[in-house]
Amino acid sequence: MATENPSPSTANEGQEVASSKTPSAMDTTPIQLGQIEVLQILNEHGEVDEGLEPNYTNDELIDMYTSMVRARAFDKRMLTMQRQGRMGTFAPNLGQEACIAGQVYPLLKEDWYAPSYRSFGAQIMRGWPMEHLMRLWAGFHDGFPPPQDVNDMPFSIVIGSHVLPAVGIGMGMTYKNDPNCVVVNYGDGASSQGAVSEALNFAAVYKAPVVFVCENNGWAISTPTEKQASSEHFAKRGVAFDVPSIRVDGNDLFAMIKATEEATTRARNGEGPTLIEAVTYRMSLHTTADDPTVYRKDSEVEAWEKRCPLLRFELYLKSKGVIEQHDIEAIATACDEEVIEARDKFYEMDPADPTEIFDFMHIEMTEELKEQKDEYLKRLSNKGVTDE
Amino acid sequence: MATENPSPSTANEGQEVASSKTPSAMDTTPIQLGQIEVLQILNEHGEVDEGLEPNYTNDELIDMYTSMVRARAFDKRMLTMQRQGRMGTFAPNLGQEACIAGQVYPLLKEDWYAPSYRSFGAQIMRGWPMEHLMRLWAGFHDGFPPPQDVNDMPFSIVIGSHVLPAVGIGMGMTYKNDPNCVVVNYGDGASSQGAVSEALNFAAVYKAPVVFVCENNGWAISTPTEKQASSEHFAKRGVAFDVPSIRVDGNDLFAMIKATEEATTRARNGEGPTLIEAVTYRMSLHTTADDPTVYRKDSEVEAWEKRCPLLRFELYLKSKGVIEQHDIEAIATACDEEVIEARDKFYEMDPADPTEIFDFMHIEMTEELKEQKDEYLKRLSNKGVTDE
Amino acid sequence: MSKLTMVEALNLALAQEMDRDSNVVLMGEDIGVNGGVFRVTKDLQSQFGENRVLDTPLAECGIVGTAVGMAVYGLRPVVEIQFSGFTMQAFDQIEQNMARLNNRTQGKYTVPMVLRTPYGGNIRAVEHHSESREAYWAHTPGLHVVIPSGPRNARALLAAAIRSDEPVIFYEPKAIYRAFREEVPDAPELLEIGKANVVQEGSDITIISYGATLRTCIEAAQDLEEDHNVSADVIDLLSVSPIDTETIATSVQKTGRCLIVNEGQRTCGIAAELIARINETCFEYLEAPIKRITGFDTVFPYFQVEEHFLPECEEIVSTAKSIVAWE
Amino acid sequence: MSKLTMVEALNLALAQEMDRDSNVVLMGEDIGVNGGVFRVTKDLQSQFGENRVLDTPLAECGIVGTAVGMAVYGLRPVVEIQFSGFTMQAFDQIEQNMARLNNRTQGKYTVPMVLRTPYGGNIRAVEHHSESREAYWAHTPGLHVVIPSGPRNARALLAAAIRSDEPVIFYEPKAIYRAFREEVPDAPELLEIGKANVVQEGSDITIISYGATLRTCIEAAQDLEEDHNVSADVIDLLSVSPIDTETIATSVQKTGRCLIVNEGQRTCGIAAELIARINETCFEYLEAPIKRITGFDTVFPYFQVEEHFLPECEEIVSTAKSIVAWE
Ligand SMILES: Cc1ncc(C[n+]2csc(CCOP(=O)(O)OP(=O)(O)O)c2C)c(N)n1
Ligand SMILES: Cc1ncc(C[n+]2csc(CCOP(=O)(O)OP(=O)(O)O)c2C)c(N)n1
Ligand SMILES: [Mg+2]
Ligand SMILES: [Mg+2]
Repeated sequence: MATENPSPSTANEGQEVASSKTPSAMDTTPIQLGQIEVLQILNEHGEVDEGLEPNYTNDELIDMYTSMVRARAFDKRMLTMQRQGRMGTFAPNLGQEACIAGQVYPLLKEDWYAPSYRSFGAQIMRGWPMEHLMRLWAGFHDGFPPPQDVNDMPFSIVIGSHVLPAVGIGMGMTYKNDPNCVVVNYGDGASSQGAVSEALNFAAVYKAPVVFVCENNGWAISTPTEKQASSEHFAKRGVAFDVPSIRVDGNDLFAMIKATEEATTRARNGEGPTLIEAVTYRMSLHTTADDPTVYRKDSEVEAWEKRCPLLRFELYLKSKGVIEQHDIEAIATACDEEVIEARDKFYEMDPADPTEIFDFMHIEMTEELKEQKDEYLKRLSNKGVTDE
Repeated sequence: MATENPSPSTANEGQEVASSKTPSAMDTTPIQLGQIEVLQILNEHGEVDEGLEPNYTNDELIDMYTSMVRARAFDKRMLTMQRQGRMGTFAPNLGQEACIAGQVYPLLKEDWYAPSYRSFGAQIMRGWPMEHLMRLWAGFHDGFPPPQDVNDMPFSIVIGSHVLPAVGIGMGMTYKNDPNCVVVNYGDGASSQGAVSEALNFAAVYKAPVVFVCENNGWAISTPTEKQASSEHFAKRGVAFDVPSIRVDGNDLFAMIKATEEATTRARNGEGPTLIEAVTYRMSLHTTADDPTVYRKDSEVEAWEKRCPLLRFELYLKSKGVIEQHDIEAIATACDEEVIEARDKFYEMDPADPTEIFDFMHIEMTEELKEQKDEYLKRLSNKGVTDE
Repeated sequence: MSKLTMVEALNLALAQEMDRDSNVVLMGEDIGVNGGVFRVTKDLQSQFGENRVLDTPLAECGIVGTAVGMAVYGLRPVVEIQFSGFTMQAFDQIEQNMARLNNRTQGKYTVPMVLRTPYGGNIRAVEHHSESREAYWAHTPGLHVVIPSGPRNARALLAAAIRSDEPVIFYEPKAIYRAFREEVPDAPELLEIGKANVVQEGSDITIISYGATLRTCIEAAQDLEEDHNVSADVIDLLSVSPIDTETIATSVQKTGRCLIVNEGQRTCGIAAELIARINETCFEYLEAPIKRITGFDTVFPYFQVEEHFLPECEEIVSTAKSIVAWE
Repeated sequence: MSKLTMVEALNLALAQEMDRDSNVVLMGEDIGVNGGVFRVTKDLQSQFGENRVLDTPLAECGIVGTAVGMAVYGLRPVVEIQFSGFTMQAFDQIEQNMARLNNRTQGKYTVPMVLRTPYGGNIRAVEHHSESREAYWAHTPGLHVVIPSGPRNARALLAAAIRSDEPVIFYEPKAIYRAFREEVPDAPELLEIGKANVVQEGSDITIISYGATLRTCIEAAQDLEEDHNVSADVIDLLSVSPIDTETIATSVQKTGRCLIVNEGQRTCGIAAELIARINETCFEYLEAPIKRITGFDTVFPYFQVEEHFLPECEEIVSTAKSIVAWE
C-alpha cells in the first residue's frame, strides 16, 4: 500500500466557515512519497510465497480454478462462434483470467461491480448467465441489462466512461451508510482519459468505498503502454490523488484476491478508495476485428505464455495434491460443456424484435417518439417485416 | 525535483514493430517514489537562504521588484474603476505577485506563455500594454488578442481548457526543433479538470518543453483546497504522470524564478516538462462579483498578509541596502502613475463597433454569415445605432 | 403566497423537495456555504447539511458522472453547472450515460437526476458565460430539456423535474433570475413536463418562444394588439424536448402565420425544428413563411457589443407585422 | 487515375498533402503501425516517420486540445477520432478552442486543423459506434463541417480541408468506406468547401442528402425516373456548415417540392435546418410540405435490429411519389 494516509473526508464536517491552510511559515521539508508495494504470491513456476500462502479449502481452490477455466472455455467458444458468423465482434480475455476472477472473488452479492468489455469472466462469477452474455455480444439489446438480482453496471463500451458513475455509486453508499463497496475495472489505455483522473480525485475527496482495478495488459489495441504513458507504473496515478495504491501480479490469482480483499476491507471500514494496478497481458486479439501481428512480435506473446495464470495455478494445485492431471482435463471438459449448453440455449432464444428500438428511450414514451414509432412500424409493415 | 527520471520519449524511435514490456518474471521490489523538494529562498521575514541567494545586480533587483509593484498598482486601480462602473468584472491578483512575476521572469520573447485570468502581472511583463488589458477586462473584443509581437495565448476563461493547447505548442516546438519553451499557468481548482491530467500525460509522453505552474492560492472561488483534493500537495500530480515536480513558496520571488529557470532549462535541453506547485494565497476577492466574507475567515487572510511577497522583498532589498523607504514610495508612485496614464489612454480609446461581431468567425466570411450580418446591420440601422 | 424572484422560487423548490425526500442531494461548484454564484442554493447547506449539499471539486465531467452513479444507486441528485458554457466539459457523461443508461439497461437502472444550469446572455459576462445551447440537448435522445420563463413556472417545473424519473436538463434563463417577481404559492406546486403554455390567445399570428425571450414576446404582443391591431397567440414552450407539437399545430392551424423567437444560435436550433414541424403539420394552413428571430451563428458577443445581439421587442413587432401583411 | 475505395482515396489525400507540406502531421489512436482501425492512415507512419504520424494516448480531449496548440503554433494537424461517438470526449476542446480561437484572437491565431472521424450506422457495431451527430457541429459557430459521399470527392475535400486555414470537422461515412470504387485522378485534386453538388437534374422534386445516404437517394431517383416517371434534382450537400442555401433554393424554386434524407437524429438535425431555410427562401414556390426521412430520435439500435433503422430506397421512392402527388 502506498504512501501517506489520505486526509479525512470533509463530507461530514460542521457548518462553520471553512478555514483553508494555517498560515504558519512554509514547511520546507521535502515531501516523502513513500513507496508502492508490489504483490506476488504465486509465481510463474507455481511456487508460492509461504508467508503469504492463503488458507483455502480444497473445494474453494478447485472452485476458483474452475472460474478461470470456465472463462477460458467461454472465450474459446465465442471466438469459434464469431468465426462461424454466429457472433458479433468479441473481445477475448485470454491470459487475464486470474486478474478478472481475483477482482470479484471477494465481492458480496450486495456489492457493485462496474466491468469493462473484457470482463466476462467476472460477469459470469457475478451471476450473468452465459447465454445472456452471448446475447449481449451478438448485438441483442436485452443482453446488456444486468440480470435482475445482479448489482452490476452494464459494461462500458466508451473507454473510461463508467469509472465516474462507479464512484458515484460509492458516494451513494456512503450517503446511505451502506457498508458495501464498488469494484471498477478499466485498462491501461483507459487510464489516459481525464475522466478517470477525475474519478480518482472524487473518490479520494469523498472517501468513496471504491476499488479501482487498472488492468495493465500491455496494450490498448495497437498502442503499447510505453506510448500510453511515460511511467510504466500505472499505480502511481493513485499517489497523485491520495488514493492508496498497489501493484499486483495480475496473473497470480492469490495476489489479486488478497489485494482486492484488503481494498474492499478498507472500503467497508470507511477508509476510502484503493487503486490496484494489475499487471497482466492480453494474449489474444484486441477484438475479433483486430490483427495483432501487424503491431506486435510473436516472441513477446510467447514469453507471456509462460506466465499463464492457469498454468501456474495448476502447478500449485498439483503440488499441493489438490488435483491431478485427469482432474484438470475433467474440469476443462465440464466447463466446455457448460458453455456448449449455454450456446445451445442461446441458439434457441427468440430473435430480436425490431420494434423495440423506441421502447426504452424514456420511462414513459413521449408523444413525439410515439409518432416516430408509428412511422417506423409503417416502414416495417411496408417491408413485410411485420404484418401490422 | 521529484523521483524517477521519465522514460525516454518514443517520438523519434524507428519503425520496427513496437515491443511491450520484457516478459521476465515480475519484479516485486517496491517502487520507490522518492520525494518532492520544497523550495524557499526568501522567507516571510525577508531572510534569505544564503546558499541559494541569487546574484542579481541592483538594477535587476529593483526591476523585478517594480514588476510586482506595478502589478499591484494595476490591481488597485482596476478595482477602483470597477467600483466606479467603468470596468467589467475583474479578478484581482493581490498577494500572488511574486508567483506571477517569477513564472515569466526567465522567459525569452520567443517562448510562449499561456496565462489564466489572474495573470495580468505576467502579461504586463510579457509586453501587453496596460490599456490593452483594460480593454480586455472592460469587455472589448480587441483586448483579447495578444499584441502582435507577443507569443502569448489569450487568457483562459474556461478553467483548465488552455493547458492542452499549451502542451500542443510545446509539441510543435519539438517537431520544429525550436529550442524555446512554454509556460502554462492554472489554479488549484483547475487541477481537478480531467483535461489538465491529460495534458500532464501528453507532455510527459512527448517530452514537450512545457512548464506547468499550478498556482495553489488556497481557494477556487469559495472552495478551499481541502475540498478540491484529498492531498494538499498538488505537486504530486506530476508524479503520477512522470513529470518531475517541485513545490515552491509562491510568495518568494527568488524561489519562483529559480524553479522556473531550472524548468525552462530542462525544457530547452529536451528533457521535457516540469510541474511547479506554487504555494500562494488569494488575498482579495475571487472576482469583483464575489464576496469572500461569506466563506472565509478574516483571520486567515490576516495571517497571510504577513507573508506578503512584496513585504519580504522590500525587507530584503532594504537589508541589502539596495533601496530605502523613500525609494519604495517613489516606485509605488511611479507605478501608479504608469497605470493612471494607461487608464487615461484607455478612456480615450474608441468605443466598440457593434458590427464587428461577425467579422472574425471565419477567416473568410461565409455566405450565410454575410446574410446574418446584413440582418443585424438592418437591426442596428432601425434602432438608429448606425446610419446605414 | 409570496412575491418571489426566479432565484428565490428555485431555492424554494429545492428546499421543499429536499425536505420531502431525503434522496434528493445537491452537487456543484460553490453551492454550499457560498450558495452558488447566483445564490440559487443559498442557505441549503446550513439547513440540510454538508452531506446533502456537496461542494464538489472543479470538474464538471466528474460532477455529472458521479451524479449518474448516485442516481443509478437510488438517489436523486440535482447538479448545478455554474454556467451552461461549462456543460461542454461534461458532454460525454451527459450524452453517453445520463441520457442513455436507462435505455442501455432497458429500464433496469433509471437516472432520476436533474442538471440545472443558468444559460443565456445580456448579463455583461465574459466569453463562455452567455451560451444558449439547448439545441445540443434537444438533439440528444433520452433527455428532457426544460426551460422556465418566470418564477412561478420555474418553481413548479423544477419540483416536477426532481420528482421525475427521467434525466432532465433544466436550463435557467439567468437574464431574468431577478428581473421581476411573481406570486408563488407556499405549498408545493407541480407543472407537467412537456406541455407548452398558451400565454395569451389571438387570431392573427402565433408567436412562439421560451425562457428569457418569452417576456419580450409578451411585450411585443401587447404592442401589436394596442398599436397595430394585430392579435397574437403567444406560446411558451417550457420544454424544448419533448416539444409540444400539438399545442403549436393547433395554434398555427388557427392563425396561419408564425414567428419564432429564441436566443440560441440559428443553424439547427430550436426554431429550425419548430419550422420543420409546422411545415409537417400545418402546411396547408400557412399563409406566409414562418420567420425566426434567433441568436446569430456567432460566438456570443463580448459585452461591450452584446446589447443589440438578442431579439428585441421592436423587431418582433415589425417582423410580426410583416408576416401578417404577407400575401 | 485508379479505381479507389473511399479509404484508399482518403489515404491518398493524406499522403499527398503530407508530401506537399511538412507542417501536416497526423495524430490519433492506433493510426501508426496499425494504420487506424479502418486503415485510412495505412503505411503513412512507415513512410513519413513517427514524428509526423503520432500514435497518441487514449484521450480524445487530449488529442484535440494538443492539436489546437500545434495548429496555433503553425502546424497543420489532422486528427483522427476513432469513431465519431468519441468526439463527445473532446467536445469542450472543439467548442471552446478549435472553433473559437481564431475569433477570440481576432485572427491573430488561426486553427488550421482537421478533425477526421468515421460516422454513421449499419456496420453491425456496438453502441456509440454508429453516431451521426453532425448537427452538433453545424450548430457550433466557427467550424466548417464537411461530409463526402464517394471516393473522389472524399479525396478532393480532405485535401481542401487540410489546406484550409479554418478548423474543419471531416465526417467520413464509414458505411461506404469500402462499398464501391471510383476513378480518382493521380494528381492532387481540390473541391471548394461549402458548395453543394447537383448530382442529377430533374424537374418534379428536389431530393437533398449527403454522406452515406446520398447513394440511396441516387438509386431512388433512378427508380423514380424509370418506374414512376418522376424526375428529381438530387443535391449532395458535401458540407453541412456552411450550407449552400443558394443551390438548394434554386432547385426548390424550380421543382416546388422537396424531400430531405439523412441519417442523423431528427430533432434539430440538418434536415430541420434545411426545411427552415427552404421555408424562408422558397415559400411561395412550395407546392407540398417538405418531408424528411431521417434517423429517429433514439439511440442508434443494437445491431440485431439496425437493419430497418436507416432511410431506404423504397421509402424514399414512395415518399417522393407522395410529395409529387400532393395537392
Ligand atoms: C473513448 C473511447 N475512445 C476510443 C475507443 C476505441 N477503443 C476501444 S478499446 C480501445 C483500447 C482500450 O485499451 P485498454 O483501456 O488498455 O483496455 P484493453 O482493451 O487493453 O482491455 C480503444 C481505443 C473507445 N471505445 N472509447
Ligand atoms: C470549466 C469551468 N468551470 C467553472 C468555471 C467558473 N469558475 C471561474 S474561476 C473558478 C475557480 C478557479 O479556481 P482556481 O483554478 O483555483 O483559480 P483561482 O481563481 O484561484 O486563480 C470557477 C469555478 C469556469 N470558468 N470554467
Ligand atoms: Mg490494455
Ligand atoms: Mg485557486
